[in-house]
Amino acid sequence: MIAALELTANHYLVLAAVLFTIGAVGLLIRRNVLVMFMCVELMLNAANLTFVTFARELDDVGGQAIVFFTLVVAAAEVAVGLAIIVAIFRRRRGATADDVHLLKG
Amino acid sequence: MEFGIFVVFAALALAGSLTVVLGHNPVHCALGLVLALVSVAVFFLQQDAQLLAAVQVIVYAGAVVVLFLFVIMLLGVDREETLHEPIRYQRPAALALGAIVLAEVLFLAGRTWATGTPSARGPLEEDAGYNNIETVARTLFTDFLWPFEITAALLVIAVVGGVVLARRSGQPAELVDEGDAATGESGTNAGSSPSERAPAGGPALSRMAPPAASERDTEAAS
Amino acid sequence: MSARELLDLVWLIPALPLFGAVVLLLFGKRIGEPAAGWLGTGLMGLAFAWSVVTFLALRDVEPRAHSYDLFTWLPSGGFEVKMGFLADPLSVTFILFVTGVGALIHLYAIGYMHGDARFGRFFAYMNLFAASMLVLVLGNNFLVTFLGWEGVGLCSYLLVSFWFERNSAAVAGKKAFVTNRIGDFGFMLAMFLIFARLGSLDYGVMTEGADGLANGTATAIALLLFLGAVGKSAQFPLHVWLPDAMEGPTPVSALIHAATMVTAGVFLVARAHPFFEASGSASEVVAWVGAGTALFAGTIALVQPDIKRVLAYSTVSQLGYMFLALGVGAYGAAIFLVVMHAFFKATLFLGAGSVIHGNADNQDIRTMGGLRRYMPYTAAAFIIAWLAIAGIPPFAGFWAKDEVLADAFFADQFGVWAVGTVAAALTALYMAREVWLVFFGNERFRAPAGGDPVEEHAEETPRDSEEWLRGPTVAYGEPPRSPRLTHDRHEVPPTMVVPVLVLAALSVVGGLLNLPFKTLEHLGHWLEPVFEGVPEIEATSFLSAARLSTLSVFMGVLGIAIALLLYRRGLPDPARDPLDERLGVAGRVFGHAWYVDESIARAVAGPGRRFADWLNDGLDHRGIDGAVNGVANLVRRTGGGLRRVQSGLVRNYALGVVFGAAGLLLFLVFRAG
Amino acid sequence: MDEFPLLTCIILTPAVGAVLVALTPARRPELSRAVGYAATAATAGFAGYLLWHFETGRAGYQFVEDHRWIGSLGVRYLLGVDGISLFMVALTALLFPLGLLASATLTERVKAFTVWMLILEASLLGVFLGLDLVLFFVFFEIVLVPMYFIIGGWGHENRVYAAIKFFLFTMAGSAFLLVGLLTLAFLHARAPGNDLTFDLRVLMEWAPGGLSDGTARLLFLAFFAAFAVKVPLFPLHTWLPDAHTEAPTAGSVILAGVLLKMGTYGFLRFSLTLFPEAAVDLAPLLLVLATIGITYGAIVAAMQPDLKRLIAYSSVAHLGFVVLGIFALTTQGLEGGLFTMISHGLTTSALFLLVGMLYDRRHTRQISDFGGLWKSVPILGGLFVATAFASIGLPGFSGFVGEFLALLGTFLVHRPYAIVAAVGVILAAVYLLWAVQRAFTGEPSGENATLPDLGFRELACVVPLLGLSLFLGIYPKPVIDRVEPSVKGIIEHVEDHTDYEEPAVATEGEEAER
Repeated sequence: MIAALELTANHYLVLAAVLFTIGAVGLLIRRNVLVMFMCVELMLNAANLTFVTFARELDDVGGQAIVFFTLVVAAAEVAVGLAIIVAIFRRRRGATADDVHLLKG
Repeated sequence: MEFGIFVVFAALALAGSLTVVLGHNPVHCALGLVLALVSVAVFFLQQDAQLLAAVQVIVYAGAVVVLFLFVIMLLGVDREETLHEPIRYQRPAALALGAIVLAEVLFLAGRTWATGTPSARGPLEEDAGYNNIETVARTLFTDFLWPFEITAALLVIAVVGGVVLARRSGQPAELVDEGDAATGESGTNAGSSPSERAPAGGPALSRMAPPAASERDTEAAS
Repeated sequence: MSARELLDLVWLIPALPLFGAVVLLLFGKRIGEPAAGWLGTGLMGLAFAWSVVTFLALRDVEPRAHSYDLFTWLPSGGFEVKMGFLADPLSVTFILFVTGVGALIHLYAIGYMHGDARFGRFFAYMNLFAASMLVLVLGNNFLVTFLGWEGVGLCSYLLVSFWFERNSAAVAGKKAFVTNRIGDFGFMLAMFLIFARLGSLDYGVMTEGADGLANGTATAIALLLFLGAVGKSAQFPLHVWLPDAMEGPTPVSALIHAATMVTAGVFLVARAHPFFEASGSASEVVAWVGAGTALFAGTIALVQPDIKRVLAYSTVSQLGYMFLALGVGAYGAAIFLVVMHAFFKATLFLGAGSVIHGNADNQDIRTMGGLRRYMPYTAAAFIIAWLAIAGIPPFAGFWAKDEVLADAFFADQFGVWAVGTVAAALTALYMAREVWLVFFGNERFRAPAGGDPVEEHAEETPRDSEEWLRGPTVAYGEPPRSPRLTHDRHEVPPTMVVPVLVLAALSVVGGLLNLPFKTLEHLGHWLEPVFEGVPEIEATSFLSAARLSTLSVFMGVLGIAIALLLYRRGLPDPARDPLDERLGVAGRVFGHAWYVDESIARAVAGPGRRFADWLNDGLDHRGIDGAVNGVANLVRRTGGGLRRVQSGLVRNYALGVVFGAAGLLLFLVFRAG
Repeated sequence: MDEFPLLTCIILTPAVGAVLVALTPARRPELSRAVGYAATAATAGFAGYLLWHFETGRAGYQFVEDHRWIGSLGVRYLLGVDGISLFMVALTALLFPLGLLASATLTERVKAFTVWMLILEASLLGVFLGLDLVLFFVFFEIVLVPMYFIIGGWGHENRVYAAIKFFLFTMAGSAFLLVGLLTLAFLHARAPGNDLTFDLRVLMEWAPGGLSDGTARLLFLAFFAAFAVKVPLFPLHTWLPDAHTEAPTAGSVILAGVLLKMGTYGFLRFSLTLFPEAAVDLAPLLLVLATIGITYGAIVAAMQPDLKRLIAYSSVAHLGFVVLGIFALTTQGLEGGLFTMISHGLTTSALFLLVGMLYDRRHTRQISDFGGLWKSVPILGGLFVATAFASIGLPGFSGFVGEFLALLGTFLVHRPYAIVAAVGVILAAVYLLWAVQRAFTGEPSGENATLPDLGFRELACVVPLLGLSLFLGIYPKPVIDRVEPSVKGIIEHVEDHTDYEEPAVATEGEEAER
């Protein structure tokens, strides 16, 4: 009966959506900058999953190529993000996202 | 069988992501992230995206998460954190919005509003001797050549950025304690820096605009 | 030079004084004291001479009207106005007496204005006035008349406030101009209506087209013109400016506020008689306003202490008579009264001027008396003019006023005739009062009994001394002002006495112009062609005419008798005027000119000013400006509010982003849904 | 037309002058002043030449210059002059030399002042000569900049507020104008067979037929917004008193003499020709605003403590007559309006010059501080009283001719408005003579007694203006003859495109019941 259930693209899409939402909520809830970063990664992954699912669904290799590019972007982002975090931490002990609000209007 | 794998790894992915979001200790979060990434890689495999699965595991799970752990250890923030939330409306709003977005996406997913027309990139499934890596590579270096080169430049920039930021600046950057020494944990906002007066327009115009009242930051509690 | 060519040069008449005005205005100071005066008088004399030539030329020209256009003034689409002059019996009559009396008054003014700092400028304004009056009278269309009309208004402003150091004179000048301006408002609207209906402002077009007009339009035009006339000729309710205009030098009062300018209103109504004939009801209004003003002004003049104020109200009253005549259709009689009035009123004013001049600038008749012994010639002229105005035969006033009342009676306007007759009695009464208080009775200007003698003083009060600045005019209710004692009163120099005597002589012989007998009505025949459309008013019989004459003479004698009874020995106590006491409350009402002027002043000062203040401060400053600044503040405040959105907290921004995403998806949901 | 680009010369001379003055060393103000005089004099010379060679009888545009400017947008460098703009150019060319002459007493930053004045002159001439909507709009906006700096730089105490207010008011108005003219042009371009152009002549022919009533009315209101602020019409006038009071003498002279006419010129040149139907329908609105302006302006003027503010409000009243005349849509009305524009330029500029001279002597503008000036400074007093009477509209001066024709024109078509507006004639006398009485009559006391009278330079500024006003009051024929063909052109244009008929003037005798 488990096998009886047909594995369709929707399953993947639903899962990707859930993952994306968890990432988004995590980003909003957590105050630790690093964890927020991880949540962003999670959201990116959800997007990649969707791309791949549609790549197979629509029989178009372009989807996978795009995933490739998001990977690159994610990597670059993490590199620069963590560098910034290190710079901030060097200035102030244990800063959370709320402490960093010098750019106030 | 196919479906069994999907269910198992879906559960693992969800568990991983939840630990990322709810983990007290950042290290646990990092590990949760690894779990999630790997399960996604499995899904890639299930959907004939072997190259991506490999890249995912190597780049993402391997490099990115390791970098995270490295930074966590470097900064010594691997302590337990209380999930206290200073901004009153932040958490409920986040949950509500998350639910709404999820509901909307699922509702929309039900509608086949996507155009649905096969793009002209070229078929994924060719004949029997189909090789995913070869197909992806061919599209990458033909249709997507130009973006490919740009991402190369992007990576270079990222590296340079990382180096510049992390470099110790000329004079020793003393630890500047803005306002009171209360650590982030105490939750009260760091002493708000006095917002400087609205910059007076040129002297000739100064008496024109009625003097911009230097507004105290209304939120600052202390 | 044929008569027609002579008449083409009619524009010379206003040009001469205009030239004088320009020369004196620019070089007045340099020309110096007497010379400027003689230049002004000379030019007026020349103008008079040329008027006589025009008169003679016009006599042997058939038909008796000659229009000459100098140039096109306002060529605007269908509206075409030329700067043209018309010499016809009406305008020639007016230019004759305007230039004649004007020249005499200029001569008089040389003596009167002796020693004034702005001597030259005075004659410049006088000449400019004469030029404007001549343009007014000679214009061949309403707009040229209006040019002259406003010109005399301007000169009246300049001359009344000539001694502008004195604030009361400045206010009086402004008041005169503004009140005239209200009249001009009516005149302008009349011109618009005339153009809208007749297509042109020319008098020629008017005479033919007037009867074609609908009665309503003709009445509207007539009444609007009459509004202009009321403003200029100081009829009720726009008479308030004339008594105050006495602030000006006496020659000004004589020329402008007695002889010429105030008769401009009469001229206008006479000139526009076709409209009045076409409307009928408008003439009723004119007659009743005239009669009413005559009575109204007569009552006020009874109790005025100031020698010039009495004459001012007397002028308003006499003008009322002229409008009465115009109202009943007796245009000839009205013009005859205008000319006669010019003679005897100018004499009275110049006489009063001599009295003031020789009496150390004191104008309070309650502190004069017995001056005939010191100023015999002035007294003689004054008495002659008094008898004329009182309507005692054979003086000019009798013939003119009698004819007006007779025409009113025979035109079956009995109500108006009755009011006129009563007013005649009042005229005789207040004029007799003035003459008796000034020239006869006890000499009240001597040192008051028992008081210390007032010390010796210079001939006249110095021009800018504090006492002079207070102004000589004595209002009703003021305590009597005793003049500074000088050596005995003296007669005024010949240049002042001669014009007064000449005018007095004219007041005597003037009547010959238009005796009420068929063959002797020279002025009536002379004006015939101008008013040919007007029905002739015939006396029912010689006997009834004689009975009316005796009645009007009786009224005159009655007035004089009452005055004699009250003032035979002058005033025992200057502060108590027997007539005023007998009149009691009525005396006070008359004294304050029925409170007309005061109530207008209070209305303008009170609610008028508050409304203007509200408009300026309330609506303009706070209202509109407030709104403008309000918008500025609104923008600043909203800016301030929005600024707080940038809270600096990264997670707020994240929330915003997700919120945006949710909204976007929501939109897609609806669109897809 | 003949090949000599006269109009471009007229516009360029002051501009070149401005550049030259900019080059003069700041240390030597008299040099920059001299160059300033030379430039304005040259412009006046060209304007005189234009006046001389302007063919009186012709209705169309003369001395037209037509070159491509921005090809892609169909914007052309199109200049032309006709009866309406001729005397505005002449007035501008006359007032600027006098304005500079009057500001000879100015000491600080003479060079900058002269530069701004010359730029102002160039842009003003551009406004009156430009026939391409975009060109007109460009000049219309450029005028704001120099005027802003003149008021803001050399004004009196509260100058910055006044300058900002002036700038924002006009800018807000012209924003609508820009939208309006762009919509018009694009609607025209969209119509089949038309290409994108801003040429007034082309749009003038197309617009009345091509636009639906609703759009025409909206566009009319858009144009109205910009011009109404400039006129200024009743509710939008509060910038004028501030701008006038705070501007330096020369600034006030130009502001009153020419800038206010840009609004009414705009109505005549654009609103009536492009949207005749809307103009006829909305005429009552304009007439009501004009009448309010006349009476309201006069009453409020009486209440002003400051002499310059009083004259500013009197300008609101006078311009009310202009708008009244224009929207009466009769020959007399338009000619009266145009004539009042010219005469107001002369008389009010003279008044401002005199008040400026008073300010140079007494350093105050409050009427209460003056007294007995007619005795202490007879020439200045005499001239002020004469100019006051010219401004009141005494026949014999040009003011009367303008106001009389405007009122007459309005009376023929809209009688009640003319009657109420005619009351303005009385109110004008009230507030001006009251001011004269408070300031000039009475005994001069304290500082008022010992004031120097007018020098030759000052006389040279005022006497020509007053003389011209007197001449035009007596003999206005030359001006009216040159204006009439263009005015008739506009009225025929309005009559062709609407069912409005100018009431035929009653021929003699017969009752012309309309």
